[in-house]
Amino acid sequence: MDPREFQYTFFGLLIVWLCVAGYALSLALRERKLKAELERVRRMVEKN
Amino acid sequence: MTPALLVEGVYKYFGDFPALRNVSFQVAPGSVVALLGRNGAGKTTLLRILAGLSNPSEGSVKVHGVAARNAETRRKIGVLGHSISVYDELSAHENLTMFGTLYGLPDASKRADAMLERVGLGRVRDGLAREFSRGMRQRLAIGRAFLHEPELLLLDEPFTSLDDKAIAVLQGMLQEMRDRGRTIVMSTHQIREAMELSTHVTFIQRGQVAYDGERQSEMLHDTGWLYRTYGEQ
Amino acid sequence: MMYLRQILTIAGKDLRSEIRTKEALNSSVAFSVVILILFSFAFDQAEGFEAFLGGLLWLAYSFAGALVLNRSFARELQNDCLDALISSPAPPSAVFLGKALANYGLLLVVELLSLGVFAVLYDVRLSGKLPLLLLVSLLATWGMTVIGTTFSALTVNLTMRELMLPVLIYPLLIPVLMSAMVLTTGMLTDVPIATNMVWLRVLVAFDIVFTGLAVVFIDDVLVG
Amino acid sequence: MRQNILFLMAAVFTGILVWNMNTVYGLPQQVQNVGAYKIIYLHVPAAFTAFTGFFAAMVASLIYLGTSKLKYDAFAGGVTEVALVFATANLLSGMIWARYAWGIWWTWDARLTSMLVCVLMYYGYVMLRQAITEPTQRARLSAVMSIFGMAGVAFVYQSIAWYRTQHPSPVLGFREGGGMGPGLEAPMYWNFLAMLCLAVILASVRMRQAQFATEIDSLRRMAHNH
Repeated sequence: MDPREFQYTFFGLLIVWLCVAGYALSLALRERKLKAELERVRRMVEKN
Repeated sequence: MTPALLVEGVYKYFGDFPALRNVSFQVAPGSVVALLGRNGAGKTTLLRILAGLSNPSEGSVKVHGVAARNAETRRKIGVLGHSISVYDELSAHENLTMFGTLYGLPDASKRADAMLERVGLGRVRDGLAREFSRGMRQRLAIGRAFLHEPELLLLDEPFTSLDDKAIAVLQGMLQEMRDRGRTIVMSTHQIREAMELSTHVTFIQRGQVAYDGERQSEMLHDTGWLYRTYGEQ
Repeated sequence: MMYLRQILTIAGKDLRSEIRTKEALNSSVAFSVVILILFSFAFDQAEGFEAFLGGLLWLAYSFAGALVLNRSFARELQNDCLDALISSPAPPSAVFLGKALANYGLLLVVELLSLGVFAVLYDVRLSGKLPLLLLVSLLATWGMTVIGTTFSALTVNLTMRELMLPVLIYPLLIPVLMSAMVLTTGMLTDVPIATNMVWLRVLVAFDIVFTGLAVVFIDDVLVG
Repeated sequence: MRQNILFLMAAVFTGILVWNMNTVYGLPQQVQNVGAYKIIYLHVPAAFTAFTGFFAAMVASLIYLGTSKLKYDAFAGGVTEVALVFATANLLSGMIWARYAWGIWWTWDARLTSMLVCVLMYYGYVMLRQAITEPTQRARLSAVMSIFGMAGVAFVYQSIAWYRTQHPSPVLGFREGGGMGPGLEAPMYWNFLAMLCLAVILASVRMRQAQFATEIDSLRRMAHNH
């Protein structure tokens, strides 16, 4: 197999996976941030 | 008799937060209602819904039996909010003529002139609103709200930032409205001024109606009475 | 009848206050002239330069137009005038169409002035081509106006309003600008209009579809 | 619990995608003398998923405007964001293939350009959502934007197609003149299906977060008002 062809195929497919994985990671991070925030605001309301 | 204003089961949500919860009351024609409540209780939200500036999430508002967002209804409503809502780059006369035309008044220009006399701006009718003093701008705003002789007048904190002359003008016009059997709903902090004018009181607390009925004599003399008697502890 | 009077009243008051301050007009015309001058450095005025002329003109128009459109609903923010308009019997679509009409007029004035500068700077002979150019300008500018006015209303309460508007409208304006560019370039290089009919049709379709959408959905934008 | 089910499903669909890649690996190296063509087994499903998402978001936006139920807004917002990810993936993978086949990273071809415009437009949508803090107002305004966006996509696509095109002409069998050859298209459709499911899962995670955000907002208002 032509190594150049293999490289391009590999990276072409990889980039799709990277996009999805990157988004999933950002979702996970946001989830953590939101949960912490929710906890903080809940406590703030309870105190009042 | 159809009530001048009929509010039935109105809810208003901002996201999940209920700013108004099951607000229902009615106002008979010719009454003057003082809408009372603390800051953030939902007075402005309610008034905006009554004025058709915002739709309720649930429930309905009817003015003389017709829905609030109907064009016919809005012709009958006058609104005076926190801000003056007149255009800085237009003259006093142009401002009123423009709103008169939007309301479909047949002789908008003449009506505008008459109203300017009435609020004491007749001599500066061609001056730009931008060049007016604060008090003059406020009187122009009052003129705008009363121009089309509304049958229902909605006022949001009308006395808060007015100067003495504007207060005198406003009180005179409200008095006249009342004498002619028109309906007035006003939210206010200045309980004493509101109490002198009003026939009914609607007290809102945390988005719910806590008291709705005639003005009682206790309210007139003791401003804290309402909060102590009907408010949550 | 009443509806038409309301539209004209609102358009009239917008035009009148703009003519008094000239805020949007001045900045917009000046901006478009600057762009036209800058383009003359960007492109060498040598052979084949004609192929860029249409694109150049419409880029200048659209950049300058954003300044006018930005002011449109922002003008109502001062003193909360929008509340007075919405609580009046004029339906939101009349408010929208009135303001769109005013913007349309202002944009056309800006375009006319820049067209003069353009013709002088780039030595473009316009005689005989004006009717078609006028038609293209009228159609494409209405498309720009409808999208711009709608999104001006959409972003009026945002703090980042001035930054958001261009980001939101330019991608949507691509079909309009592209058609206008092709048509204008074709006209300036004497391509017969018959070959470019399809672009005229795109413009007409765009105007109709988005005017319709705007009138239908403006209630949701203006009344919370 | 619900979260675990979502994660499990995500794992299953990712597994299916990976397994499909195995099938794709076994396919011939070149089809009709085009090399590195296997990129399209993710490239095309990503585009389909993106467009399905944008379209679904428009439908949800219409439903939101009709019903004022915030869950439809959360759906529209989540689905658009996920579709944007797949659209970006489609663009990037397409660019890599263009570099291989044509020797350039970018060309102003109809579908490439439309996809780019699409990405820019919906990026604007996401920005608009972030710029509005009040959930109900955000829902209303972004719903209108979503509807305008979909109409815009249709126009952009059609007009750029008239303007210029260089894209490989119809590839798939359902279009006239298309067809890659026996057994070559099926994995692509399976990939599309799996990717769509993955997108649904990602979007539902995002929707749950939207609920958190709304809850935070309403708690803030409560704290502010009392």
